[in-house]
Amino acid sequence: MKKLKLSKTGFLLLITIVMFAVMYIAGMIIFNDKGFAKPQMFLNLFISNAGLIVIACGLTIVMITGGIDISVGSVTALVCMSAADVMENKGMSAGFALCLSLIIGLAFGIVQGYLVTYLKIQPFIITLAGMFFGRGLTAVISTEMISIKNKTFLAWANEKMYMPFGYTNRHGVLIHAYIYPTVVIALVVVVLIQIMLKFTKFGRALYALGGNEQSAVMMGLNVKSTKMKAYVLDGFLAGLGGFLFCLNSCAGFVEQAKGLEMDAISAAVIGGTLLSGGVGTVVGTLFGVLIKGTIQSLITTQGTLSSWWVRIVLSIMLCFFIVLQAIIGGAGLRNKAKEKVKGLAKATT
Amino acid sequence: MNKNQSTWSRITHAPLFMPLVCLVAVLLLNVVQTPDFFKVSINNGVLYGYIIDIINRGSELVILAVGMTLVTAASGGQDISVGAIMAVAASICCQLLTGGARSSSTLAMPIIVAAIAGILIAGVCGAFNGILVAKLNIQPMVATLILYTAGRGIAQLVTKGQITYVRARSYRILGGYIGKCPIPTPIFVAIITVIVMQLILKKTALGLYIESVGINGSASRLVGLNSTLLKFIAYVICGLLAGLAGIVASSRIYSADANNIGLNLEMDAILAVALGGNNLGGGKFNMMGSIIGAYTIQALTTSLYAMNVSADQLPVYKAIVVVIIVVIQSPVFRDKIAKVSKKRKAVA
Amino acid sequence: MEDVILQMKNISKTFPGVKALSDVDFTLRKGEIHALMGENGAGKSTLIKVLTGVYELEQGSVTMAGKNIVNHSPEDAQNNGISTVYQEVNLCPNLTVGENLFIGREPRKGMFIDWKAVNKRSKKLLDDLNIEAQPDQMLEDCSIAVQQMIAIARAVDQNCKVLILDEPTSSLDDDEVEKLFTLMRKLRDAGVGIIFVTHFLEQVYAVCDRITVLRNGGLVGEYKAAELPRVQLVAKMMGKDFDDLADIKSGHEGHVDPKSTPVIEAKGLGHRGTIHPFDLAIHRGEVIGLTGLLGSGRSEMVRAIYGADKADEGELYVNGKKAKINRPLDAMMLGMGYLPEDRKKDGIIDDLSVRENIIIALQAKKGMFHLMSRKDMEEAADKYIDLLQIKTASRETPIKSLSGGNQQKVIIARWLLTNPDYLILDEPTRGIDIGTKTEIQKLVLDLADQGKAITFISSEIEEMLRTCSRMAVLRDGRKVGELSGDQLNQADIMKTIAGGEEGGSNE
Amino acid sequence: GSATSGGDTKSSSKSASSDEAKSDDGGSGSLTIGFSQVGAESDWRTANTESMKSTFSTDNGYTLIFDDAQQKQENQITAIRNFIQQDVDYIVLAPVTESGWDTVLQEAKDAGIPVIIVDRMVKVSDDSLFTAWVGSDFKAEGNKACEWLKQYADAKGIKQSDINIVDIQGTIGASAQIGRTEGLNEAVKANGWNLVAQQTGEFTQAKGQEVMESILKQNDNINVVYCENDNEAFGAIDALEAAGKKVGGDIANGEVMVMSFDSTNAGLTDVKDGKITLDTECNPLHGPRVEEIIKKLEAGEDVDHLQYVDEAMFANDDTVKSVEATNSNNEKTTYDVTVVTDDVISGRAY
Ligand SMILES: Nc1ncnc2c1ncn2[C@@H]1O[C@H](COP(=O)(O)OP(=O)(O)OP(=O)(O)O)[C@@H](O)[C@H]1O
Ligand SMILES: Nc1ncnc2c1ncn2[C@@H]1O[C@H](COP(=O)(O)OP(=O)(O)OP(=O)(O)O)[C@@H](O)[C@H]1O
Ligand SMILES: [Mg+2]
Ligand SMILES: [Mg+2]
Repeated sequence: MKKLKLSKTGFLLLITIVMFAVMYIAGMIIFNDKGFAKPQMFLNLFISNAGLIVIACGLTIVMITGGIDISVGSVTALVCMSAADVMENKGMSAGFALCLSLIIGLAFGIVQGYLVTYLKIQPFIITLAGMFFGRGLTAVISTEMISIKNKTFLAWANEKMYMPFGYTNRHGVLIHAYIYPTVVIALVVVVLIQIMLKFTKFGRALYALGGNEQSAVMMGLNVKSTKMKAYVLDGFLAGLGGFLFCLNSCAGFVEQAKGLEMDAISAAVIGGTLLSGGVGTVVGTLFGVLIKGTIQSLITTQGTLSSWWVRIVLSIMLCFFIVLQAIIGGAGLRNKAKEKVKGLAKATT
Repeated sequence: MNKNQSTWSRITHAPLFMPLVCLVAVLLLNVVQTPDFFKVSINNGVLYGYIIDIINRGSELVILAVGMTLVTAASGGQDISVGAIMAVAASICCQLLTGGARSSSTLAMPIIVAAIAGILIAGVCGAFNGILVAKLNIQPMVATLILYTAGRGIAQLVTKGQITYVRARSYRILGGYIGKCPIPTPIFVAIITVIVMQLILKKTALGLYIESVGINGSASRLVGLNSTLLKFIAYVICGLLAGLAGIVASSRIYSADANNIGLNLEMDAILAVALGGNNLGGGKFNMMGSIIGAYTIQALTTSLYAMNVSADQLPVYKAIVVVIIVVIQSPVFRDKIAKVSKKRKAVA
Repeated sequence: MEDVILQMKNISKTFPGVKALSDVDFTLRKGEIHALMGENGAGKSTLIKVLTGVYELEQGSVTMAGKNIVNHSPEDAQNNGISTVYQEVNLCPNLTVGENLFIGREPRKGMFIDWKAVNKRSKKLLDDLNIEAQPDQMLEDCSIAVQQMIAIARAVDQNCKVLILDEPTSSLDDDEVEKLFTLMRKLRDAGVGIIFVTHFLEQVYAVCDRITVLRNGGLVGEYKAAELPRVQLVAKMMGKDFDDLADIKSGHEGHVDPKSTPVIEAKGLGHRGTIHPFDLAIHRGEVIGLTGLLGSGRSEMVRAIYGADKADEGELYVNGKKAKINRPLDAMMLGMGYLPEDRKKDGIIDDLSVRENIIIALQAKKGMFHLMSRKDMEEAADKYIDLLQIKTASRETPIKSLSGGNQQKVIIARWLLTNPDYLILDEPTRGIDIGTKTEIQKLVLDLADQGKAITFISSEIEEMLRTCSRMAVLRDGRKVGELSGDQLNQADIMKTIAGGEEGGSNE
Repeated sequence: GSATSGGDTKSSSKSASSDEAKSDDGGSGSLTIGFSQVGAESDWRTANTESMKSTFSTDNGYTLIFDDAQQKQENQITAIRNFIQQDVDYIVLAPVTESGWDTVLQEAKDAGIPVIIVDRMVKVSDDSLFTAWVGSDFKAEGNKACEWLKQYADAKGIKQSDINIVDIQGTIGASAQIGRTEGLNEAVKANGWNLVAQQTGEFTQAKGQEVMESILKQNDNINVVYCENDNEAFGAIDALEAAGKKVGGDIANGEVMVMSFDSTNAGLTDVKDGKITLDTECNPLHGPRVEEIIKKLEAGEDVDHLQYVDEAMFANDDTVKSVEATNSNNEKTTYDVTVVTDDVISGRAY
């Protein structure tokens, strides 16, 4: 009789998934007449958040090491602006823009990673500087909006991939649901990173480092190179995520993706990643993003709140989630520990 | 000779040395660009000059940095809602003063009452953060993210989405001048805040308690400290101070602009704490360091304006200077430099 | 003739304000167990850390198998065939036991970790060493002793030429120590060189072939264990002759009046999940010992009394008055003091100075608004640094840069300063050198003479026998008996611990 | 391959069907409007939201689905997708940004939902992606104000080359900033004014004041301050007064003239007090205009693709009675200048 055993990570992940399911189903019931139950509504969650998913995955990796990166929003803006600029003003191809985006991300990752890892500067401050830098540089490239008209790029952005399902309208015609390629990329990233975290030495080293850095050093792990790689990977994903973001918005401008870092951080946290490090999964982060997206979507569907109430309700729901998770997570883990001790006492008598 | 060296090294290793050097460096940079940067004159009966601007405009940041330092020390995390809380306090205060109207030139109640009400509500916001962090053990940045998003919404709710103007002269005192005094009032507010805080830290055990809780909560509990309560207190103080800063900021523009009061100031406040040589992971703290950090940031902003750097590109320079400062302050970097110079000496 | 595998020459190491090592030589031969001995702060751990690259090698040289090597990190050391168990347990609490055993060297299938193999090999390793833990259990759910065993298991499982054990036995019980020794002998016979640090002299003589003694960061000498009598070893460590532990208890007998109101009396006190309801009475002038196997709930019992884990059933009387203890501060106000078992986690406040660590409990008792004057603090700190001979560069040194044993002394000083009526000492002598250990035992008896009540927990039965006037025995979270007077001997205690009818009576 | 083409035919059939659906709805009376608003970042915006809400109220026979995007373009894209799933009859979009709308507007078009843009313009590859646009002509606002200044100087006998003007810009990149700055820059060139400094005040009072303070420390000859909204003007006035300058229209006698845009209630109060000399209106009341368009569309009539709202000019005195300026369509129009009275102020709700 083997009982299902859940680690802290697994337990927090389970809470997140259950909470997401409960909320989404409740939405489907309440707003059924407003189209909330349509499959496309669900897919839209992914379409709108593909970039955020990738960015939040990168952030999850550094958060697992106990670090943080608040520059991702600015990196996204910089990526969008540079991509738009090279395609529209410099006549470069979409492929070049993609490479440039990844290089920008990598550059941020490498510099920030170096400063955090080898000069031991606090990640919050370095990435805060990165945030200023990225945003400022975006303004240096152009203070005016650049919209992207590059044919290849727009083709990438608008390539619909139809699903075999959909909803039947009142004339009995099946309207196929669809997604964009960005969604596929985002999901592939989630799967790859999850595999990396669970099944590679590097992945496990990230957790060890987040659990107790000093111990990780003493256990003979190469903490510096692991940390450095984490930031570089995070930067790379910020670049890629920024490009996906750009495919959704098809424009570059200074104010773009402002506050995206907070969205990414809260998604990761809702998904069960601890800011203190050592705990977290990217699957959880994916659900964190979906939960935030669903909250947004519920508010939009409801559609009668005034501007300030939107903010307030949004935060009330966020608060509800965070507190619920803290209570369930905290209490659940405590109970588990108690049970374990009890079980042990029984086993020994 | 040897003794000289040791005094020198004692000075250079003092906790405030590096932050001070950085502040001085930022200020000196200006002299090259703007020769009369340090000129202070009496203009129109009040002190006038860049330096005065820095000290004056830095007041809110200093007040916030004081609170942020405590929160950081106690909980090892930062309160990112202070900017939004400033807006809440300002809105409450101005709405009370106009008696709910959008604009008014007569006061519906004494300023002191409205200001205290605003500050108290800010304290309540701080208490909310405190409960989440201290009682429910939610990580500070996430816990305060809630008010970070909700705060300006609440402020707008209070002001019904519009800027509330208090068109009475007396409301401008806090952000302007008292009578014929040539020194701007915000400077006094900041100084008084700092003095009160220093007194509290000198005369009570709060500082020691907070450091202890921030370093090792479990051990602190066993020596009889109530770490929940202490973290909570830190957040409440931070909230109250954010409220005070909000009132000052609002008085400067004699109105409550829910969208813009204290916008992005939370990041500057955190930066101030870090530039002051404090560990953002909590534990030991140095209040004066944070204050110097706050003035450094304001000096940087003001100087960049003086150098005609356009505001949207300003972050680039700010980032570069911040990175230089933190790198210079980083012990690892200093060790490396020390080693290199030692080697040089050995070769010579 | 002698197969030297590791040689350190002229090793020096300075920390700000302290010269931790000066010109130390150390030689390790193939297939020997080599004890590294010295008082607290002598530099044993530092020497080890310099060797394994935790600290940078400032001066001196390290040769392994004739080759000069420099380890820049523990990783390098491992690659050079040195595996280490450090003094403070260094594992990751957020990972499973299995992962902690194999992290950094996980068995793989192609690119990916083979989790099945990890679990299987962990299971085998744990079974071989009789460690009571499951591979998929989280490390943070294990007791310190189990964690220490896991750290050892991790180290010995790596195919190493040199194995370093820095006080691995400090939280182990006799059985586990014996297991460890068997293992060490096996490795020695396989040709591994082992460096072993401990403060237990018996253990040194039980397994070691050679002894190197350090004092104050300097080398005293290297000796064959068989040729160095105990007394001389102690003398070399301390730099002076040492009147053997003998009978410190004499002259301290009999101030206890069993009929007086007990200072502390627990009635049916219990904490669900950790300790079953128990009765316990402690009188003034009495030293009561708690004994039992590892994990039998000794710590839990005192934690329930002190309010560290709020008791959820039963009552506690202090001086005959019913007390409500919701949190440690309540207990402190009633005159209790508690030295916790896990120094790193529950004891030291690591960035604070020695001074602040000493006064913090008293200051907490006085309350926030009655800040002690700087002069009072300094006087108090100086008094105890002197009294307990705490080795520290200055009273303003952060406690984290003190050696393990000296940290422990600071924590003891913290509680002595509050002048408690009832003092709980949970493993106060863990990691403390033999000289100081005796000092502490004397201190405990002195305190009892002054009319204080004391609860003393230690894994060393002899130590308990020397200090306690009465002992309570625990098994599986239950108090199963109390022994006093003539019953206080090894045999009776063992019998009660093991269970069985003829043990001590259950009150 | 096949799935894509199959989907294409189906989505086109969907657009046909929802056209039918709309005529069905038309019979039952209530129209559903999805309105995606930028946020509530200014008084102007709040007034704009209010105008829409009161126009498309339930009493008037509409269901309004309001979404606040909190200044984020990505939120607006999401909201529009949401509206499409809700099968709204019309989508009204007040875009956060000008670009980046191709994809989602195409989706709306595929679903057969007409889109009306308000306030800022959108730049799309195909103009048929939206049905109509209603908003302000920011460039014309700038042109008008500058033309007024030119005539004012002439009337007061001030040489154009003696005008030392400071531009406190709006948030860089905002349409209003771009149009108003452009208008000024052209006039500076054309009239030979001396542009002393140009720095953004981010549309706020505090920043306006800070920037003005800094500019005043370096320049002593300023006689006109061109603020790109009212809030900046308030800040600039404070900074000027603190520096001992007198604010007003009498440039020849050392006063510093403040010009502004928006004409909010607070702004007009300052115009009347003479602190702001000219305030060019930026009209937020788009609701009625949008309703007009929707009614026409429901009746099957054609509508103009671009529709500018009427915007007045308010001055402290009647030195200049009217100005002639070109708008973005390159048409010359004459605008009257209104002198602010208490009646004007009390008639201003926002
Ligand atoms: N990181 C550090 N910073 C400053 N001083 C240190 C540091 N680590 C150790 N020391 C000092 O070096 C000396 C030697 O310490 P070490 O830990 O090697 O002693 P030890 O022999 O292992 O003692 P114990 O038996 O108590 O563990 C002590 O005086 C200690 O205060
Ligand atoms: N192998 C184990 N795995 C999990 N939990 C254990 C294990 N051994 C003990 N425990 C539990 O951990 C708790 C703490 O035990 P602890 O070791 O502190 O008890 P103790 O009697 O104070 O022993 P000691 O102080 O010598 O370590 C006990 O409640 C026990 O049930
Ligand atoms: Mg040691
Ligand atoms: Mg114990």
